[in-house]
Amino acid sequence: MNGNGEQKSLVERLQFIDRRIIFLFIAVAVVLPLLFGATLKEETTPIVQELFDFIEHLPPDSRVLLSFDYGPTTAPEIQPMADAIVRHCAERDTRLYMMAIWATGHNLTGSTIEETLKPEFPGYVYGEDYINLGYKAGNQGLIRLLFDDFKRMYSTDANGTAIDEFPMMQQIKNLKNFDLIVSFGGGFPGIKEWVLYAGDPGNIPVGGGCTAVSAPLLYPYYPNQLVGILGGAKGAAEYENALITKYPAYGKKWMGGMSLMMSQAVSHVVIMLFILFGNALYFILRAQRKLETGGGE
Amino acid sequence: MRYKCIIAAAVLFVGLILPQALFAQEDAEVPDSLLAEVQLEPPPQPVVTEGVDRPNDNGHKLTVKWKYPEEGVDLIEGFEVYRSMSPDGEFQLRGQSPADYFEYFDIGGVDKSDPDYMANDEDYYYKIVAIGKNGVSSESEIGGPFQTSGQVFHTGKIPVLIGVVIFAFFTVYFISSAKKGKELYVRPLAGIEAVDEAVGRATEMGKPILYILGIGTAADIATIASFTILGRVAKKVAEYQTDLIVPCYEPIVMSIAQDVVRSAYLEAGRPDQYNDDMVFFVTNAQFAYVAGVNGIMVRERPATNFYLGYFAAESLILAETGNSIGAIQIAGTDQITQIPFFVVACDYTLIGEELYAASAYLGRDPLLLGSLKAEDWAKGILMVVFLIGVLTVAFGWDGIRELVRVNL
Amino acid sequence: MKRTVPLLITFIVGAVLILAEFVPHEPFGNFGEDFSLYFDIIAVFAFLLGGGNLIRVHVTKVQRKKKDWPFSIVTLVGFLGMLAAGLLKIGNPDGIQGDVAKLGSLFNDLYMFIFTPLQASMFALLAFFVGSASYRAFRAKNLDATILLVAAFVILLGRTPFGLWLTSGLEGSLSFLQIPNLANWIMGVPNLAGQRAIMIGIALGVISMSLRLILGVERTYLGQDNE
Amino acid sequence: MAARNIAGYVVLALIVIAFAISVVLKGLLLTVGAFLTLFIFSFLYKDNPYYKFAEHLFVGVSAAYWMCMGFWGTMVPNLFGKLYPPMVGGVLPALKDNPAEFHMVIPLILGIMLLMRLSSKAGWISKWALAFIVGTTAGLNLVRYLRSDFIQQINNTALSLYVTGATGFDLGATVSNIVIFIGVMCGLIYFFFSKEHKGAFGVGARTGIIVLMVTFGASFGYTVMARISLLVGRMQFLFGDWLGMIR
Repeated sequence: MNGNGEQKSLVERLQFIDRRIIFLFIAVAVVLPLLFGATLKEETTPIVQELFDFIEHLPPDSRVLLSFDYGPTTAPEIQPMADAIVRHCAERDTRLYMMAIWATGHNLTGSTIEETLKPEFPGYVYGEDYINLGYKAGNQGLIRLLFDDFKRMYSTDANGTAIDEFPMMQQIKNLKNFDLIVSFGGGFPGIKEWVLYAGDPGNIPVGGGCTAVSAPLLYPYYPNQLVGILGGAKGAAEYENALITKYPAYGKKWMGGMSLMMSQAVSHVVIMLFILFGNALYFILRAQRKLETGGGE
Repeated sequence: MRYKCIIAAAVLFVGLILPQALFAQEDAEVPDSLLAEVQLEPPPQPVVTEGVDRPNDNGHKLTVKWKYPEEGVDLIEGFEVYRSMSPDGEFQLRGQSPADYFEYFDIGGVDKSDPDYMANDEDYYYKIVAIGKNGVSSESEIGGPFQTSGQVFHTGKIPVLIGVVIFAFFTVYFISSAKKGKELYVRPLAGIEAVDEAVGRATEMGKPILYILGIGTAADIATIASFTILGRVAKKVAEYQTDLIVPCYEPIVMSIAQDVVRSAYLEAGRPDQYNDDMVFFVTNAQFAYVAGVNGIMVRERPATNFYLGYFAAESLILAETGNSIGAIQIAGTDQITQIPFFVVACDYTLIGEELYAASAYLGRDPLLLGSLKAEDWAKGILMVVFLIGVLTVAFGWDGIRELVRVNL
Repeated sequence: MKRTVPLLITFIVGAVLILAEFVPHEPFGNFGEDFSLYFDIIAVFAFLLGGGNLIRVHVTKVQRKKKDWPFSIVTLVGFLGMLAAGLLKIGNPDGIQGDVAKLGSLFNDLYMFIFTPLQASMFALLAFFVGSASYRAFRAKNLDATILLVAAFVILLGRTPFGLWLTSGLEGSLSFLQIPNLANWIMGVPNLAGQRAIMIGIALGVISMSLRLILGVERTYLGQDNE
Repeated sequence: MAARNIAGYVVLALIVIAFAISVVLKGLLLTVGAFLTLFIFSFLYKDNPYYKFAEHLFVGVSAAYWMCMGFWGTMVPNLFGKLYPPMVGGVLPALKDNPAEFHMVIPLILGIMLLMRLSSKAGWISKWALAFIVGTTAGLNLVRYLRSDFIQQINNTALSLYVTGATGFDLGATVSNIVIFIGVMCGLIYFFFSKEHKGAFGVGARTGIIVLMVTFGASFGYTVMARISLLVGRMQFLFGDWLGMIR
């Protein structure tokens, strides 16, 4: 094959283009929008808008349980959702109860508080307006236990302070005391388990944000069992769009989902152009071969 | 800097002053509620009606139900449920129920050591307390005795049992008819027929063969199916005297794979050629395993890569790296999400069920082929049921769904 | 005997578990969970085999000065260091009683500083490989390949704003042909049908394979022992 | 060869210097993460010593990680803690007073049997443990798959092929349901092993392949987005957290 390299036409050689060139294009397509801070607006679809509207209509001091059920590998997709929903809840003055049924979720809860909630909402007071309950093991079994008795599992917050010392915990007996549960993360355990073991039996509204890959598995639960779902970067960007529409001040802010969408769009286009390019070469080559063989067949 | 000071001051203010203000309010409220208790009427009494054992379980759970007058619902916050083992014993709080919900599912502990333990076939008594919004509550009469028990047969799983019986019957029937020497046709599978060719190619090129069992454990049937194929491949490899590399993700899988490969070399009459270095453990972390296998691929440059078993996101990393070194690649997995990546990046892909059939194909063992026939019959029956289902639904009868409903 | 006893064990264990599925009464109802727990524990015993194998492979490489042997030292240092940090709970704020992965322990630090970035980076390689795989494989060489290509292309297009932009002219009764709608339809209908067919096939394969194992027809996993 | 060696040392020196500068400016944590990320990405160009380093480190650390998690998470609480609770009192005081569960001696025996394979004489006994594992796998999976992926699908596929909505006949939903039904049927026909794909049966199998191809293409295209997101995450780490070039 390599021996008759000189006889190959340019088209033939391009067909087997060095894949490192493709790698380079993809890297550039991802990085450039990030460096320039380019963002892409996404029209909000109903499945996202309904969760937004639900939170928008929560009265102040409503109790929202946020469960951080994801890890560092999926954080690029899911963190923007967590940020957007935390912002929205804080705008509505709801109380935020943050927990995790994934061990890896604990660190991400902390960084959401440190990087989004605290700097942007300095008025939010720990223990009164928001609390970090930390991670507990037990997967869906934990949800089942929380459903009956919240404080049996969470006798302290993440820092080890007794739970009853926090004013915002005093009205919490079990999961039914929450006005909304939002789970971030579509793996196991995740949104599905929250629906099956908390939302359904207790008639508690559940919403969720998950990776693009797991979203199709959750769509069947909408709208009966899930208020709304944010699927992948697109879902995050749609929620951010809804947020900006309602609270225009966020228009000036850097939004994770929208920035992700720009990189997404550019790299999708790059991949599609390569596919088109490859097929064009293929057809040119086929036409050439037909000419060479006389095209008589 | 000044800005930060202002924020700090604000936080201090909110953190120190606000809670005091709140507590002060609460203090002020106490006398109010005390006053109320003296003057206000208690809400109506609930009446315990029944305690039902949940069917199809191992016991230790009971649903207690009660009646409550409609006009009382608005007056109360909710109910509290208490339980005791004797009518005049000490009653323990079991949980709460909302004001408009007149039953409580009491989940007891299964272990005797559990403080929550609820024994089967013993008497339990319940008391329901309606908590009034005004802080006054009223107790029901004691209800009971109620018992909970474990069942011997799970009636909700009858369709599954029927399925098991039918399938087992087909399998045994076709295996025994295969034993009697009945010829069975099986259609060719490209991925299987390529195995010999792929091993031969590696021999010609003087390069090794890489066999990946995936990132499953011995708890995945896909991994076990892969062992059978590994046995066949290893036997061919031993006959052709080619090198075989089997990096493993899990120690138990490694142990079984060592046995399988050793036996294959024995069968091929070359036990001396086998050594335990062919089958080794890499690591039990998905992407570390991929990093290691990628390294092996680019350094050992195998002529043929097999990816058979359970695969997750790493499928495409492996298949693309394998492609870049020009190896022939044969893949197969039962992970629906990963099949597309193998189809795109490998030369041959065994799709789902074909992976399981492959072991029968390679063995050409009539017994195994008999079980393929049984699978086909099951498929045929399922298709007929689908057809009946669609037709009956079209005529407005939904019964077929009811017939196959599994109630867990 | 050496051959029959394992086959008998597989048969009894498999049959009892199938039976237990239909008998909620104790102790059968818990067999599934119990046996899974046993499995987990045996797997931890097996880690001794795995760890021993890993050490043996790399020590041999170093001893015999095989190709790339210095890197085997890296593996050994990483392995033994992490093992010591975890088993002895070095630097754990709660001492030996603390959770092994407690924040602030050396074990957790190594996990966060080394394991996590390496894992995320390996995972991210996929973004490059989806690109190279689609360039190479999505060629309209024959009918099957063309269908594969078109389905993938429509979905890709549907995930960018260009999909809507290209086909926004199709309105009213033709709006189902707009790329985003078409993409959703492909995901929800033919894709679903294909997945379901594969899923049913896999279920049959698993059932049949399980039966063959329980009945002792499939026995490669035991190897032979007339050695 | 010598020139290549020199070039190699120059690269190494540059990396060491860059590493040192980065540690001073950004701290050890970020620096280690960033360099390991770059080492892994360097594999895309070609295999090289830096990738080898990262790979070998990753293998060693991760293998020990899972062993420690298995020891502290499974072995101690679930085996020792259940077999003889006072033994783990020192590390898990909460379990100390639990009653012993004697059936846990089964996995202990099986585990020891498995380790017997290290002995050349009694190695055969390890197969008893493996047989137990395979039996468990077979027994658990058989019923589970039969229930959820086989019988349950009858329910999901018994769709109405003539759908009427609020406004009368719903063409879109009807077509969709017909496509699902035919797609599933033809897909199943493709998976028949003991019948030749000829005649009408062959047409069904061919249609099945087409449905499968749509499935594969669509799933592939759909996943691209998630994969790009992962890369964006890494790039945000490199260019944002580490180099400070974003925002």
